[in-house]
Amino acid sequence: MTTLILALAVGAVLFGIGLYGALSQTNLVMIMMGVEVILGGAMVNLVAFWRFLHPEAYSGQMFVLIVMTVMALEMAVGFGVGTGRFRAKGSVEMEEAQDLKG
Amino acid sequence: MICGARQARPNFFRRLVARAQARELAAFVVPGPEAARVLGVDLEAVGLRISDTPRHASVLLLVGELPLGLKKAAAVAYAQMPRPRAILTIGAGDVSPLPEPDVAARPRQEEVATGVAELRRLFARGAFSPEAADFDVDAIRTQTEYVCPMHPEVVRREPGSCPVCGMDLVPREAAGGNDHDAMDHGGDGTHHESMDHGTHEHHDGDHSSQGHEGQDEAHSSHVDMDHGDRDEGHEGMDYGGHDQGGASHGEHDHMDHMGMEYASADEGDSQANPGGNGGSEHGAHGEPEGHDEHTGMRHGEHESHEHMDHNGYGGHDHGGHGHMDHGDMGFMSMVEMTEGLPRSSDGLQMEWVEGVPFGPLSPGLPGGLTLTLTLDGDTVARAEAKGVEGRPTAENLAGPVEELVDRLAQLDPLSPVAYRVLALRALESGAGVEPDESTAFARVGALERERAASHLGWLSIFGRLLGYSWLEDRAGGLQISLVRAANADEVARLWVEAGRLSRRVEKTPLLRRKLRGVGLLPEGAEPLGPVVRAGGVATDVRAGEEVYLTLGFEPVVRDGNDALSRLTVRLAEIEQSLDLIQKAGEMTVPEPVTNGEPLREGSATVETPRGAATLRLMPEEGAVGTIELDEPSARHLGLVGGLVEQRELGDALVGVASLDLSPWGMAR
Amino acid sequence: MSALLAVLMLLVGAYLVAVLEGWVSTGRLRPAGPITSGLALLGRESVVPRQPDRIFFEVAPPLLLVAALLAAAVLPLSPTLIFADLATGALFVNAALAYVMVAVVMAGWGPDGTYAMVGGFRFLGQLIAYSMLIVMPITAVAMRAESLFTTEVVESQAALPNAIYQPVGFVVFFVAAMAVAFLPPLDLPTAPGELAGGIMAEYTGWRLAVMRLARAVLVVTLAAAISVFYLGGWLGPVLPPWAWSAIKTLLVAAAMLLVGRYVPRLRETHVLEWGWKIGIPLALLNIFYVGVLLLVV
Amino acid sequence: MLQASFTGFFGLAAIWFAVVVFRTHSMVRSALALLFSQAAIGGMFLAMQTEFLGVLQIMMMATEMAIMAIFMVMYMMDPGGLGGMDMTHQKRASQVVGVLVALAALAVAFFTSWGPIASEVRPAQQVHDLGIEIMERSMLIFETAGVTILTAMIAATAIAIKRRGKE
Repeated sequence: MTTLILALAVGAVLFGIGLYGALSQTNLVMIMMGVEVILGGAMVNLVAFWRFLHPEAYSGQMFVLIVMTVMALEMAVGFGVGTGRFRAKGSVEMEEAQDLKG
Repeated sequence: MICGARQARPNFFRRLVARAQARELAAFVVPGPEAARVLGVDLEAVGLRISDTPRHASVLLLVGELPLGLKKAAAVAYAQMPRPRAILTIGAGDVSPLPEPDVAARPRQEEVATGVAELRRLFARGAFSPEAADFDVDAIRTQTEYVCPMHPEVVRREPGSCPVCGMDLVPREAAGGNDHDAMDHGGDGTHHESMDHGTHEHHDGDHSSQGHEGQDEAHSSHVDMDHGDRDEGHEGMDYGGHDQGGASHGEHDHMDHMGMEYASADEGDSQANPGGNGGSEHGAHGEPEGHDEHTGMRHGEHESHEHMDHNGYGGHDHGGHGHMDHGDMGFMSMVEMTEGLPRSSDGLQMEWVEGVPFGPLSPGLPGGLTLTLTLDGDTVARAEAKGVEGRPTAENLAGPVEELVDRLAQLDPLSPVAYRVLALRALESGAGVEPDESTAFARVGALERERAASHLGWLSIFGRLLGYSWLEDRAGGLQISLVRAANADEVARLWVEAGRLSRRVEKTPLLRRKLRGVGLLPEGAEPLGPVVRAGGVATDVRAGEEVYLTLGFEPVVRDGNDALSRLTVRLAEIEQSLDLIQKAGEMTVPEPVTNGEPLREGSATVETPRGAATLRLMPEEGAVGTIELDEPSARHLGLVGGLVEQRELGDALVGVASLDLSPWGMAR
Repeated sequence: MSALLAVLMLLVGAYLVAVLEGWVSTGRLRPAGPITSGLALLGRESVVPRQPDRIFFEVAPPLLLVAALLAAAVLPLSPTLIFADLATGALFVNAALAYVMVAVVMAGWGPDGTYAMVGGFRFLGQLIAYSMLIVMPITAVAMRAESLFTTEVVESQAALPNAIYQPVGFVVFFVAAMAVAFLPPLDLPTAPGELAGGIMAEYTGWRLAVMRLARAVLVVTLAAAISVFYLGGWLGPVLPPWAWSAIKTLLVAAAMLLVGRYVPRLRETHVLEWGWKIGIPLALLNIFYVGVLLLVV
Repeated sequence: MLQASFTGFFGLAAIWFAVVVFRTHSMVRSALALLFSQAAIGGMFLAMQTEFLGVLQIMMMATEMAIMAIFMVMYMMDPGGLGGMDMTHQKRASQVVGVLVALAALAVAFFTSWGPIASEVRPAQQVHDLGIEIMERSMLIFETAGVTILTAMIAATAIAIKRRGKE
């Protein structure tokens, strides 16, 4: 039980930190880092649930694999957009992305 | 005791280490290994390992008479070599500002061998010594100037804030700081000094942590502490090409230094007194070994001041921007900040580092050649090349006629014979005499021997640059045996080997792929010698000399105009030259044939290994008055820029090397 | 006990590789060379550049060493002579080797020197070009063994070593291994002629000693990996298993060291181009081919 | 107990590095801090006997974060963070949000009654089973993920490359 709670706690804290980062950073890449931390927290929870609640159901691990894929996806797309914007505007700062507002 | 002994009391372990070090001598050669080979000295044979960087060398090896520029560079390189270190000279005279050499040998193989053996003994005995002196000369210092990160035109001697935008000015090494860089490391004292004050004030807390180190040195202990503290902060302070300095500083949770690094630059003693650096080395990550290690380490830190000069430049760009501080100037738009900065061709700028010096002691280039590159990541954005500094110019060649030949011959140690012949011909054309058949043949032999040797030497350097160690060794060995060759028969033997070499090189896998298309010359470029012949143009002075024609000379021509074709041209010319030597039979340069006539105006052109060189002599009351000398390398110098820009670093270097510039043939 | 022996063997291997390297570079075979040069380095002062990223600068050499050691930990010298026989051994090798790259990048960034920085960036730039060529061939090997246990991978080659069973994978992996160990002609991060040592240029004294040791261990590890994945590791007649592993590993290491002497360094553009356009398709093809063999044969 | 302590250790490491990511001014450092944070998460997986995922995580993150570092160096003009310029906005708000969410999640973690705790799992068996799972029951999901990431990569490249005809 202790391990489960421990892991969940870690996951929760990571989630909080990541959220703070994603919200507070002005640089695209730093925001992506925030998201990565959030996903990391999520993965910890998933693994903890799988291991301590349903080790027989491998869809739990499957889920984690999918999350990893999502992380890679997020990187690929994020950097794609970032590079495009960097070419166009010479910066990936959110403060300078006001023109993206609707 | 050797001149660069490490400060420590010898004990059993140290004696053991010293003996090991004596067996593992790694030499950093100034101006470069090729200089030794030209003198017919084989360094590998006497058991010296040639090191690419002074950082990994234990012996500074000076070959031949060095001009001031190279001596300075050598001093910086020496300062960068970790102790214990020694100096060995081969045929070099006065080496100041360097300390007295431990062993001085004359340029003969056996003397060098004995010299190295002697050096090993000295090393084994005196590698560690309590009274080791410190090495500190002006050559390893530079001026700091303060520049506004956003307005490069604003440059001040004193720290302060920019009159235009009010931002703090950022320190950087003054231009010309690169003049005395060994390889990439420039001397830098002031840069460090300028930091001391602020960090000093902010490190009082650390005194206790380093005090006990201080106790070990009786009087200087207090100084030690201060300097230690300074350096601790100083690490965080400076403006590196990519400034993690500031970051590590930030990690040390004294962010409040941000404003302090522009403190007064008047504390020269911190440069002179290495003590504190040891202190800081200790404070930084407590070496367990106590005092001895400490004294060793302090020199370590001390030398680290002469290090990474160019980052002052890169820093001026990056660090500069990094420096502006969000707090007091509202949001700083990165777009605005990056405006006016040079952009790379693809619009995606990687780390932009200005003024990275390759040379004068860069391993892949002929010693003395300085290539100053502006790097965008690993792409070359801008480049300028520079020859040896302090080399005699045409003016100080004027003088009595008798010495002219020798003076000219000393001009370029890489091709003395060609210059000697050049002088002889000029004099003769002035005197209106023609050398007889045998003399002419002898000169041809000598010239061609030098050409072949020079090409082989180039091949060896080129192999080093390409990371093709077999070629490096083989070509170097051939060059040495050719320089030593006494008569035409030995040359005949070498001719066979040279043939094998070139066949082997032509067949080397990947070599063609690597060289093809590299170093293409722009339209309208007018190179000389092998470079132009590699462009499919049969331009060769020799083709117009009947001596050569009687020997059945045909200029070697290849198409492609790139590094590959230059390589093949030179390979072919090596064989051709060796063949010509055998036909000529003689290989000596006789004294000038004069008919006692007073010197009249004369001029001559000789095909040196690097292309046609022209000399014009104007007499002035019996002596040589004015001299006009037109050298190939000086012409080729202008081609460098076009070769390297927007090239990947490695390709750029290959392109430059393929020109076979002689750093001695272009200093003006 | 066996774990201890495995470590011991690894260190001996590293020593022999160091001897080999000296022999290749200087042409003189000096069995005691590594000892003296090691002592000499320890006795020299270790200079710290003027404004390093101190953490990176200090961490990089040990990290390189640790990464190499971790990769070696799952490679068996004999059925019993293995430090840790993981259920994910083959994958673990990849994971450990990935940190070689991290260490090199740190070493390039840490000393705050342009030469080192360019070296680090070069290695990072080639990342996909070679790391994919490490992963994919190992995948094919694991497919044949139907297991990620390195021991089972070896046993799966009892009939026929993978070098013959899937030669394409073998070649690709060999080249990629040389790129990971930045051995000539793929020594772009160090590039002695161009960058005067690149990532190693700023390290001196004992730090340099650690760096060189790490490099030697890395070479041994990769050689061992090749012999385990493709040359049937300990399998062989007459001699005891560990001897076979040792012989194969050393031969592979010698080959890796010798190639570079007779070939010029590759251009960075070529490394990238060939890695992407030739290497990766080949590796995929190899996987497909092995799959077909497994299903049909 | 051993398991709990290991999990806790790696958990703390993960958290600490995650904090460093947003504390340091050096971009390269934050990228590598994130790498080590993720690697520590992989360590937690290992501690929780999820061997395959752990190793996979450790491996993938090394590559991912290194790439992130190189992009940082490219985008930022002060990758070393010398200037220590503050690159955050709405700091207060985000801190509050972060803390609140974390607390909420913690509350859930502590006050939910998670049913019975499962016993040991065998890694060796696990890798095999996971493979079966991927290739049988979840095959569709897995393939979908694969195709998706491929599409995304192509799309990203398409966005990133230089426009034809422009300058």
